[in-house]
Amino acid sequence: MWKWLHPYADPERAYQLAGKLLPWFSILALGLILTGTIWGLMFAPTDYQQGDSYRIIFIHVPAASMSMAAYMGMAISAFIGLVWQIKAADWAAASIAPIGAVITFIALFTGATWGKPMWGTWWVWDARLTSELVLLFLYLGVISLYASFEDKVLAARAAGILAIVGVINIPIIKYSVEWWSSLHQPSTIKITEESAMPTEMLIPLLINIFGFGMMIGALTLVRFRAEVLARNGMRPWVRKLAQEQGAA
Amino acid sequence: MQFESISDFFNMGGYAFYVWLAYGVTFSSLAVLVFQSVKQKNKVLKQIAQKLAREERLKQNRSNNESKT
Amino acid sequence: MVTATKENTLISASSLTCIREERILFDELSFDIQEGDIVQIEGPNGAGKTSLLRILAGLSRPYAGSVLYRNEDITRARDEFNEDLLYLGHLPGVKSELTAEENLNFNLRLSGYDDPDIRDILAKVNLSGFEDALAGHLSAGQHRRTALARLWHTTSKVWILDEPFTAIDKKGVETLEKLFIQHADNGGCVILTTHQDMGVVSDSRLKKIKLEYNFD
Amino acid sequence: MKRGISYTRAFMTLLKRDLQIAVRHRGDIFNPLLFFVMVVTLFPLGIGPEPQVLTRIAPGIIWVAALLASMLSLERLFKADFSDGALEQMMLSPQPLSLMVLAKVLAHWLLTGVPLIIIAPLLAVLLHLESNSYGALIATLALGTPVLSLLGAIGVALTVGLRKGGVLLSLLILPLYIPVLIFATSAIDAAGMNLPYDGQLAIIGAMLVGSLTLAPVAIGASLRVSTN
Repeated sequence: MWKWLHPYADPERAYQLAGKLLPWFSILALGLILTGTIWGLMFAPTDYQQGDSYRIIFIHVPAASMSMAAYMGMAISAFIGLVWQIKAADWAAASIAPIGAVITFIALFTGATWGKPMWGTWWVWDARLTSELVLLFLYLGVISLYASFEDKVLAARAAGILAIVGVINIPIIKYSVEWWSSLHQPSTIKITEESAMPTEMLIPLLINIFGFGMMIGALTLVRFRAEVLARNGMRPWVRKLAQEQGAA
Repeated sequence: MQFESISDFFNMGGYAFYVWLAYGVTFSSLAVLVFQSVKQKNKVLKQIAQKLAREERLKQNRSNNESKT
Repeated sequence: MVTATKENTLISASSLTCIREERILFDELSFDIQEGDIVQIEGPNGAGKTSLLRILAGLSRPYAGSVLYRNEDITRARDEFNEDLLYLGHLPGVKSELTAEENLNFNLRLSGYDDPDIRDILAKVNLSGFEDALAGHLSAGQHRRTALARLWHTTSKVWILDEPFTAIDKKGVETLEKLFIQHADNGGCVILTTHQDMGVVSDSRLKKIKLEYNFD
Repeated sequence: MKRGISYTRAFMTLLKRDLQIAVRHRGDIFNPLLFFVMVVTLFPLGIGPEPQVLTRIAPGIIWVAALLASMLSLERLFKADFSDGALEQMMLSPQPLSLMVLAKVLAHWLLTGVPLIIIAPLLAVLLHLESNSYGALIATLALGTPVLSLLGAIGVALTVGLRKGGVLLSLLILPLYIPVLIFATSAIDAAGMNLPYDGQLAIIGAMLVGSLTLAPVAIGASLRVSTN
């Protein structure tokens, strides 16, 4: 019986739960990113090879790692939505997609601005940048497919299938791009920060990675709440809310 | 503090343009995203309120017509 | 009339909800269809008649609720249900590049019938002499009858027909109605929508499900 | 009334029907092929006729053109069946949808992929492809184009119900084509340098097996969404 009740009871509860979680995520995100960024920009030591240009790392690496994680999150939500037909999971997936796309764009852009002083050129067909670019295409595909369907229940299912197909392909694409770039550029300057990074640099980096994660969480909650309202416009509780807040 | 002075800090060891460009674009695109996401909810509520008002008028129209005939 | 029991219930819909573009077409709709039933879905345009038929056939997924065929969810026992289902929608699924004969042959073979006597079946829908004509060259009524011909050669119990009488003349409608009664009497069921009045199927025989137009 | 459900017979019936329709609609076979030839011809005109340059980029050109030709021809894979209702009947037939879909993709590949493989060596001559590379070219096309058809069909199935499918389709499926492109061109390059390329071929083969098993399920699920 609860299976049929589920879709009726759930959206309102999910909406309220998201509202309760939101302040925590926002405060954590703001605090962590502020700390990590100020620490990274002002207090972390200068890199002996790359000088101060390396400070871009404190946003590039968090953005790059979170762009992949956000895609995973989106695909998992989409999978849950498709298999167990939980609408809230569909809405969550739809909320993550634009955030992930922006984060991926940031990873690409900061990669380019870092590449210019290091490699002397804005764009290098480096394995990481190339897979980031492909990831951006995958995000844009999901977003525009979702936007193309009038009926958002179908849109979520279509975009969900695409997200899952993408997630199966990401490792293959990543592997093939890495293999390809090693084939064509055997002597590329590798970004070697991960292996031999002093703790003073590592800590603000980790703080920012967590901060970006929290920020994605907070933004997902915000967009999720809007998505819940948009998809449940026929429910009485949403109409009440609309009459109270939307009439103005 | 890693830098001697404020102007040193802004200079970023000669990489000012790249570092500040990266940070600037990052935080401005995030700001746009945050702003747009927060706005979205109000937009949705407004749309629903408009739709409700439209339906209300439609119903009224109908009942008016029925009472005439 | 057959009395409703668990054994002769073919289709049961339980709390079906259909939402299209944020509009509720129907909510918490439940009904049972037994062997021997001829059911007409009624309602104004946009009330969700076609949506309901497509949900019953398993082509669309309802927003909530489920459709059972002999007490099994049709999404779970899809192949078994499909074997016992004959659905004809607005679009008849007749390829205009193929002849009437090829079309019927393909459709029957896809449903698992070996070596059907195509000419014989086409004769029953008055298409003798048009066997070799490309479906693209047939008239609207002949086109429709090419699709309907399958009704004369099937073991499926559940017929779901969306506007089967479109482009069919009066006599053709009568023949179809007689076929429906015969099918129902043999333990099948027919679920259909139509804008035309039926003459042969009497009102007492016909069950009706009414859908209203909802504003929200 | 004799009735028996046989997967092989349903598969063959659908395959035969699709081939029959295509034969009556010959343009559908030749247009993608013509497109393939045109794109390949344009490159020397844009880049210049130096044989060394063309030799260097020939594998890439042929494969990118094959990618685009495959995508263009795929666009109509489900279109006709969708708009005349035949797709619904396929979904309601008592055979698994993934099997039906596989038959359609196979028919499509036979009609567009195979002619492409046959004509590719001719175009390779125009582009001065390394003489050692011909075997690799045909082998990669033979293994790779079915992968393109299978992956592309997912995108086509997702967009078949949409009015503005074309541009969206390329955004959806071209990223998925990247691994095939990378390994196929590198195999041809390796063959040109007299290096072994069976590693790359094995990877493309693995992708073929993978997409043969997984893609039909995804295509079927996508079609169910599109016809909803």
